[in-house]
Amino acid sequence: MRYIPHTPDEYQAMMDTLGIQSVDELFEDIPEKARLARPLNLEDALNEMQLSQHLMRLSSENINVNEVPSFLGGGYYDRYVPAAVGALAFRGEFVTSYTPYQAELSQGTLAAIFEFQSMIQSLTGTYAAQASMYDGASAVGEAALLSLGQLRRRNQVVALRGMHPDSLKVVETYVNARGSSLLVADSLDDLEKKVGDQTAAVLAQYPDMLGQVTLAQKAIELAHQVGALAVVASDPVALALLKPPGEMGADIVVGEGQPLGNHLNYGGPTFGYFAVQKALVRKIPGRLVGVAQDIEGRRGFVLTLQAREQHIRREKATSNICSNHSLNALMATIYMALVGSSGLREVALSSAQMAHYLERRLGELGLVREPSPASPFLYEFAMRVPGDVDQLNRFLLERGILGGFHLGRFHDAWQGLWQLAVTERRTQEDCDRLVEEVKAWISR
Amino acid sequence: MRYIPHTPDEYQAMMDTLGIQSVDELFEDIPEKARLARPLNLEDALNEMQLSQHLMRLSSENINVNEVPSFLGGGYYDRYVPAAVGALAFRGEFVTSYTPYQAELSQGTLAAIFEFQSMIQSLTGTYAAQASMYDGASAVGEAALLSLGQLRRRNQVVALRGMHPDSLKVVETYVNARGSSLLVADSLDDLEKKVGDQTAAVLAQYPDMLGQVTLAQKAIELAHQVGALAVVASDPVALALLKPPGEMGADIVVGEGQPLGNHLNYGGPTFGYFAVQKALVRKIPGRLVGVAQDIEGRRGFVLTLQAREQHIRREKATSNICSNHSLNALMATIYMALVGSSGLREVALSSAQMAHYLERRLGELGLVREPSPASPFLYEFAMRVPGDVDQLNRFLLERGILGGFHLGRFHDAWQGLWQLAVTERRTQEDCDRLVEEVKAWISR
Amino acid sequence: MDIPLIFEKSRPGRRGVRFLSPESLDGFQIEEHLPRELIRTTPLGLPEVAENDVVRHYTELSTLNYGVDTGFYPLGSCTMKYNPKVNDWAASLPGFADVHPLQPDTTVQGLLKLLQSLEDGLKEISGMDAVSLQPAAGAHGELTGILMIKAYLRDQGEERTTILVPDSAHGTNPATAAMAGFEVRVVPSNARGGVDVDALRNMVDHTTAGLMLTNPNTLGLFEEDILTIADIVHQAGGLLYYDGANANAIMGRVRPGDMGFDVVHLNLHKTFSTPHGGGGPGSGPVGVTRRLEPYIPYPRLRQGDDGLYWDYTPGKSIGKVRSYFGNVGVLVRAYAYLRSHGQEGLKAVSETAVLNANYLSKRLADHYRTPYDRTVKHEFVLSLTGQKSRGARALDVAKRIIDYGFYPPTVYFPLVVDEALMVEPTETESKETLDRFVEAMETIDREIDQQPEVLHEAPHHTVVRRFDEAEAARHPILTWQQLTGEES
Amino acid sequence: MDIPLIFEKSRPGRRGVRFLSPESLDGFQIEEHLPRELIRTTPLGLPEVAENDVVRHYTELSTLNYGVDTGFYPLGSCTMKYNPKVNDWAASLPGFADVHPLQPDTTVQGLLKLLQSLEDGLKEISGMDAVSLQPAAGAHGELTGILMIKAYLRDQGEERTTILVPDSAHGTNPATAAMAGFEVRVVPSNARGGVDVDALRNMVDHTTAGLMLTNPNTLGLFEEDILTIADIVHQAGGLLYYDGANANAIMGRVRPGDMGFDVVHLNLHKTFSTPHGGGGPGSGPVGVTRRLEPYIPYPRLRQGDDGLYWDYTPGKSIGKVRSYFGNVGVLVRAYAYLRSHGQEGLKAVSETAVLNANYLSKRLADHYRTPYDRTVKHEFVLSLTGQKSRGARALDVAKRIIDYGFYPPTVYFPLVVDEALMVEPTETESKETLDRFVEAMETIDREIDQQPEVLHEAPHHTVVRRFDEAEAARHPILTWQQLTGEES
Ligand SMILES: Cc1ncc(COP(=O)(O)O)c(C=O)c1O
Ligand SMILES: Cc1ncc(COP(=O)(O)O)c(C=O)c1O
Repeated sequence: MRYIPHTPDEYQAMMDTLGIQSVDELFEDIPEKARLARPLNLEDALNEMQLSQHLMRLSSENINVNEVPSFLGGGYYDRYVPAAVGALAFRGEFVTSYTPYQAELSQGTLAAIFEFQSMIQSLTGTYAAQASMYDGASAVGEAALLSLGQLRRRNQVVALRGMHPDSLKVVETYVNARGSSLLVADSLDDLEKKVGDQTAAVLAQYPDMLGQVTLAQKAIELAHQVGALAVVASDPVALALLKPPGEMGADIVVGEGQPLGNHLNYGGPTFGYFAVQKALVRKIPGRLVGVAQDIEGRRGFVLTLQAREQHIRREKATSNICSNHSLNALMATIYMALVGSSGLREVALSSAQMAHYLERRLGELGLVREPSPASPFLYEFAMRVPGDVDQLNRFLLERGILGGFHLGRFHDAWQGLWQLAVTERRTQEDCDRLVEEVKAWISR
Repeated sequence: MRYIPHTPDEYQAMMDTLGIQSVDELFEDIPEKARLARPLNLEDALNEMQLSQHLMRLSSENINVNEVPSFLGGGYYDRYVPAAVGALAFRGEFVTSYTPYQAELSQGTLAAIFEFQSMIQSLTGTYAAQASMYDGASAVGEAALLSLGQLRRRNQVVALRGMHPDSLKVVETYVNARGSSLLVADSLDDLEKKVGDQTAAVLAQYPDMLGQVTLAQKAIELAHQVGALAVVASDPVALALLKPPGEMGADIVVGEGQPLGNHLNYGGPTFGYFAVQKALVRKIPGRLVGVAQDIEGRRGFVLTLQAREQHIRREKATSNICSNHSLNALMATIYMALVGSSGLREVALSSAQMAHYLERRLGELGLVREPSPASPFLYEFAMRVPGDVDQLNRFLLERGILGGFHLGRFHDAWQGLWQLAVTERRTQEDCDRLVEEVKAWISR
Repeated sequence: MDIPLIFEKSRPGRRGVRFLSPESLDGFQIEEHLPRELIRTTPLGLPEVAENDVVRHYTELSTLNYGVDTGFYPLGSCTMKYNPKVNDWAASLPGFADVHPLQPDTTVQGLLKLLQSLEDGLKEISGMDAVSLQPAAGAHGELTGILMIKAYLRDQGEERTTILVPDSAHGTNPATAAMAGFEVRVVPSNARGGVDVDALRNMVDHTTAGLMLTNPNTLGLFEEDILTIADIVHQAGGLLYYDGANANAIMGRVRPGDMGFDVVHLNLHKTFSTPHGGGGPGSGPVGVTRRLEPYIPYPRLRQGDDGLYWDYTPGKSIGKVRSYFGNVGVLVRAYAYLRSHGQEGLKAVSETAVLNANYLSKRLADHYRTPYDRTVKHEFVLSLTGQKSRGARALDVAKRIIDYGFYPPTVYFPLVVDEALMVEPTETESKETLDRFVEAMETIDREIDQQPEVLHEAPHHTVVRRFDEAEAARHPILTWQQLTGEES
Repeated sequence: MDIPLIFEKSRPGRRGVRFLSPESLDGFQIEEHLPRELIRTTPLGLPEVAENDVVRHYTELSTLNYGVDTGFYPLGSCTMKYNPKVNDWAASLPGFADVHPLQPDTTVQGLLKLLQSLEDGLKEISGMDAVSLQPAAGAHGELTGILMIKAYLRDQGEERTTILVPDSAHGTNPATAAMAGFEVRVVPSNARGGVDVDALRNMVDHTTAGLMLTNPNTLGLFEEDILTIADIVHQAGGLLYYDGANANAIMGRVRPGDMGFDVVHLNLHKTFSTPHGGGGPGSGPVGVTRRLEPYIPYPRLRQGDDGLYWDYTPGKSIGKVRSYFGNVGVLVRAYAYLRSHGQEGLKAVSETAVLNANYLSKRLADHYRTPYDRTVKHEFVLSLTGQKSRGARALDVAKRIIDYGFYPPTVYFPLVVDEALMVEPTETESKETLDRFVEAMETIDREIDQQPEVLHEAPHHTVVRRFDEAEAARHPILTWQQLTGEES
């Protein structure tokens, strides 16, 4: 069979050692009533060649972002992933290893995680970061749980509406599980009303779904005013230009890490990051790597502060995370090393430049930016479309463009809003083509 | 600049060490008259992201054999290359190393070449093989040169017409260079007439361009009758089913190695192999790897019998080959290890099965196999098409099929002959589609 | 040699991959578009290195790692089987890897078909009626499943508050129950390593929401009383949760659904051979029986007139547990694995995994105590109490195994076995590899008496040796800034 | 540890990648289609191993290798610069890698455009009028070029029989000339390491077909008298051949065409950063001036009405030197390199390569003799006669360098320098790498006096140490069959 090395002789020799005639004997401890008496009803096996042809066909039945310009964003961006990222991260010793339990055989993974923690700490302006979460949404969820665990008498978290709806949904699932609740505030005023002595955390996304960057600072202050923790979720690439949330006073900074050297993968696997101020280090969920000395005095790295984790705390745990998204974090680490501080700034800046160009051109066509044409943004923004956004997107798709996302599909108050993201991969030609087609659609 | 690590400070420090103000000073030994006084006239540099987009576009402007079924062969076949081949062969330590001059740091490459030599020796039924040649055609060329070098009084080599025309051309170029000549025999009878006391080598391809497998044995005998060396060029996959040329008495067995785990690469890089009987080992061109013991008694591998090579023989050399196609040979080695003896047989057998099916179906349409409908073949054959082959191929291409090759483009006597190759990647559906379209074309 | 860090290679002004040149910014100034106080002034702190530096550094780091591609990795509970290269290749195809999660469903039909087939396959293998591919890992699947149980019970008007977990359970099981707001009660094991049925019978009551079970359990033993256990829990009004970490033992032989489980998660990064990547990503799809289906996370994949689409109707769903649809790149690999095997192949996988474990266990039993004298499934636990009394702890033996070229088995888990060494060979290891491992283990056992210090100080031939982990935890240094004292 | 071989992992009946199952052959019997005497009866002799075995074996072998990705590789004459990963990625695109050479030209227009642009770029860089991409390596380019010279002269009615080659030349130069049927005459070097112009003047005559020259030469020195040399050869009726192995020194500064060369080959696997793959594949395009263009190998790429096409008209062409069109996969990488740099980039490459070499040479000169007191270009040669008299040969120093983590420079070449160590740092190495190398070299120099045996027995920390190469050549064992005594 496919990946089984055993020859018939070896099977026989092993059964002889065990004194059995058939492997069936090894399954006799399964109650007869439970045993499966028929073959599993599965599609026939394919050999590798057939499989590869089958998968190439399935793959080609999807439109990919290398074929058509895309203006989709919302936390996942078709940024350029340098070739060296894959060439290195896919080396077998990285890919086929487990969580680095035995430090002596895992220094590659451990050192890379330590680098990752350092880079995230520095980008976010916090004290420390852990090894990775599943994704941005679950990272926000865990941040909410951490807060509720910290402030045990409180049972609410309050989020600003501009947070990614999936993050809100996950927070809701997570906090409801422990009997707490999530309130969503539609504005800073609303937030001010909703926070109080039950608030364990205020959650804000920076920049948010509408591209807004100005709300986070105030949200952090409101959190602290009521004694809650301030949690900020950030696109890490945006932090190349924006004041880091840690410096603004956020207690926890989390986010979706995909924009750092990860392919879109239709949403996963990517990774979430999780960084905290010093006071919360021993509360951080998931793996942490620290520096250690070996018996010969050499510097190396180990999993540390494990007393936080599920395998030690068991029924006292606040997070159950075990496997994380280490390989995706490795890709991000290699990406950040490759592009460096200057490269990451260039990525963000060239995206912003083209985004502002596009926004101006679309404005000339009569599309109006929300929440206000004057609010600052980086490389993602929302515009009100004169007409049916879904229809516009279909029109564009027929012309080979993946248009922006219709935010109304996420939230009713956002009906008619078109979320446009511009990455460094978009050329002026791409933007001009979009503008031309929007114009054609408007005057159809 | 792109891959240069130097910072401005470092440039300065290095210039200070040298006591120069500008790197220009390092180029002052170039005669002023010869210096280039203008910038090179080259296209502007692209950053990696732009480059990757540009190359993806150029790539997509070609039809590749994953998109459409192909019936092209002629020594290069779209065989399935298992994923593990690339995953292993592209590891940086293999890819970025030079010829293994320092054995202590090159055991990976050396051991793999030793394995390659062993596998080729065994497939071909000879005594030994060397590390690789550029391709099959130049391997035949070098075999002709070896023969002329062995039998110094003789100045002709005679080839059977069924050899790949590119191989014939290369042999011609190579032997003409030293004042010898190539004769091409159209049949065994003709060969018998052409060989004589001037013949240093008889060259035969097995299977040949028309798919024939029955001529090689006789060609070998004719060679030996006149005291010449017998050189057989073989598709290595065919040798999974066919009696190996070495066993038939061939003195030198060479061939194009592409079918063993190499992508088509539009013809290169692939590799040539070169195997000989015992008497010729010290005459073999190119690198040879042998077993050696280190000072602690460990078994390892070294480049050996280097006295044969250009860097020792210099003006006395008969071959100038230095770099070879090591990485391609590595891919072949990994491929042969992965598929093993049984897998290689399966590859050849399933190709042959489908080829015979296709041949029968096409025969039913009135196409006639040449040189004779009765001559045995494996998975490549030639048929006479009732009409213009080029037109037929255009017709097929419009319908998304890469039809067979029109042999008339290589050789006038082959006008109207359609060379069809069937690999294990061709399904019955592919063959049926071809048959249907040929039928449609005939009755158009 | 200290283990190197990329930061140490940084030189101010050195550059790796560049993007647009400053000129191409065409005078664009971020200062004109952002309020001054929101503009970053602190350095980003990323290393400044050339591409060559990066390639050499991570190439070197990789060689400091041990993976399945390096050698035998019998890490119990982790199913470190061979990870097929073709599956990695598949996941990197542009139609899978370069697809945005917000693309219209019509533009991703190939992918949706794949996901649908995978759902169907997992349903059949687990014996469940519906599957969600959303959870990102085993623990995530557990949370999803336990929340579905909670939601279901609540809809039945039952506010049940406790989850039962055997003492042999993996840490994520109790942690999950706690995270889901349940009180955890620990069920003791019996002398045969299974759930103590009598104790269980005494523990279930009207507060019992369910029992979480791994079967075969973490001792590698099949719960022979599983049908009774299921009855007890169901009769008490609770549900049965199946932790599928050990499903590599049972494919084609028995299905969680047929054992009486109501919710199942599968670890695709174990049973379905997707690589573990030094800690993840994994994927933990959850299957449920019909009555729990309404609670599955949304969106759900459905067949419409124009093909497959994501149905975002929440209904009674517990909501979302992560963004978008799941770890699609992992799911592609799992699908490739499924299609590479078919029913015969998967059955052979489990049979061979079990044969390998029994063979290895039997061969090691001469020197190491196997605490339960039973047929095991895909893994087994040794209890090194004998070795301990002769002067070598399980950890010492594990570290010494490294010197023989293998990755050590899991140590000190499950907690119910003293000095536990938990060995899972998997089906992709050959007899001669197992024999080599036995030889090493026998030699190590002899070494305990002959030269115990060799074990205490092991490993000897690694790039680093044992670490002072206690000190590392006492004064944690978690970032480069902290290491260099530049911390803010 | 003996270096392992895949054959040692073979077990009869074990299988790796499978293709069609026997049933799917539908009763097809090869015996019915081939004469009995042509059917293979001997075993194929390939190893019988599982995919996991293959992956582990070649993963392990790779770690026994040292590449540019591992570290500093100052192998003189080989230009072991960083090999960009994006270029490898490009070559693997299906539109380049999975294209059959017999496809109609209309189906490969993207590739033909790429090849055309590369030809144009190489023409501009070398100062030639036409380029052939066909030759597979440097030596292959040499043969192609020398045959063109021969054909050209013959067409001029001249049967010239000798080729001049400097004594410092690479072995392929004289070997090429011999292979092309010429007699080789060796031109001595002068005291400054260049061609002895007076000697040359005396050597040229009516038999002189041409002179083969590397410039900068293999000593890393620019031939200051190149214009005079060209004159002498041309006036004698001969042509000038440029071995472009050292072109990394001169891009954007001087062009072979402007120095008077008539034929040029470039080593794309050196100057254009395509990886050397443990010995190849390389690519050795050849450029010629107008008068030699008719002799270029065919087919030639031409612009037609429907796009680019291959023109198979032989005309006066020397014919073919290999099948089809060249090492296209390598050419794609070289094109990517060209487009990544542009003129400024390539100029910076050469400038930095030369700066690095001079810096390193200067810093080493305190301890190692630099036989020519001149500015060098991209590489330089040390003469370890001083070290030899103190008890360590160049080989000993080279082997000791391994212990310091570097690949050794080229040894004992060029032949004109005693105890030569030929060092080529390339432009992709940083100052601190060069400084570390200097430090190691200084330490080694001290070791000669302090503990010479450390050098004689070096390397010490490698997986294997010095081999008995003489014995290996005396009784060559070239295959597994010979090793196991099963040879036929
Ligand atoms: C028995 C068992 N349950 C649960 C888990 C948790 O799975 P994951 O790490 O994918 O979250 C594991 C992983 O080791 C396990 O072995
Ligand atoms: C100066 C010189 N000429 C020619 C060659 C031969 O090139 P290739 O190995 O590509 O055939 C080399 C390669 O080392 C060289 O250094």
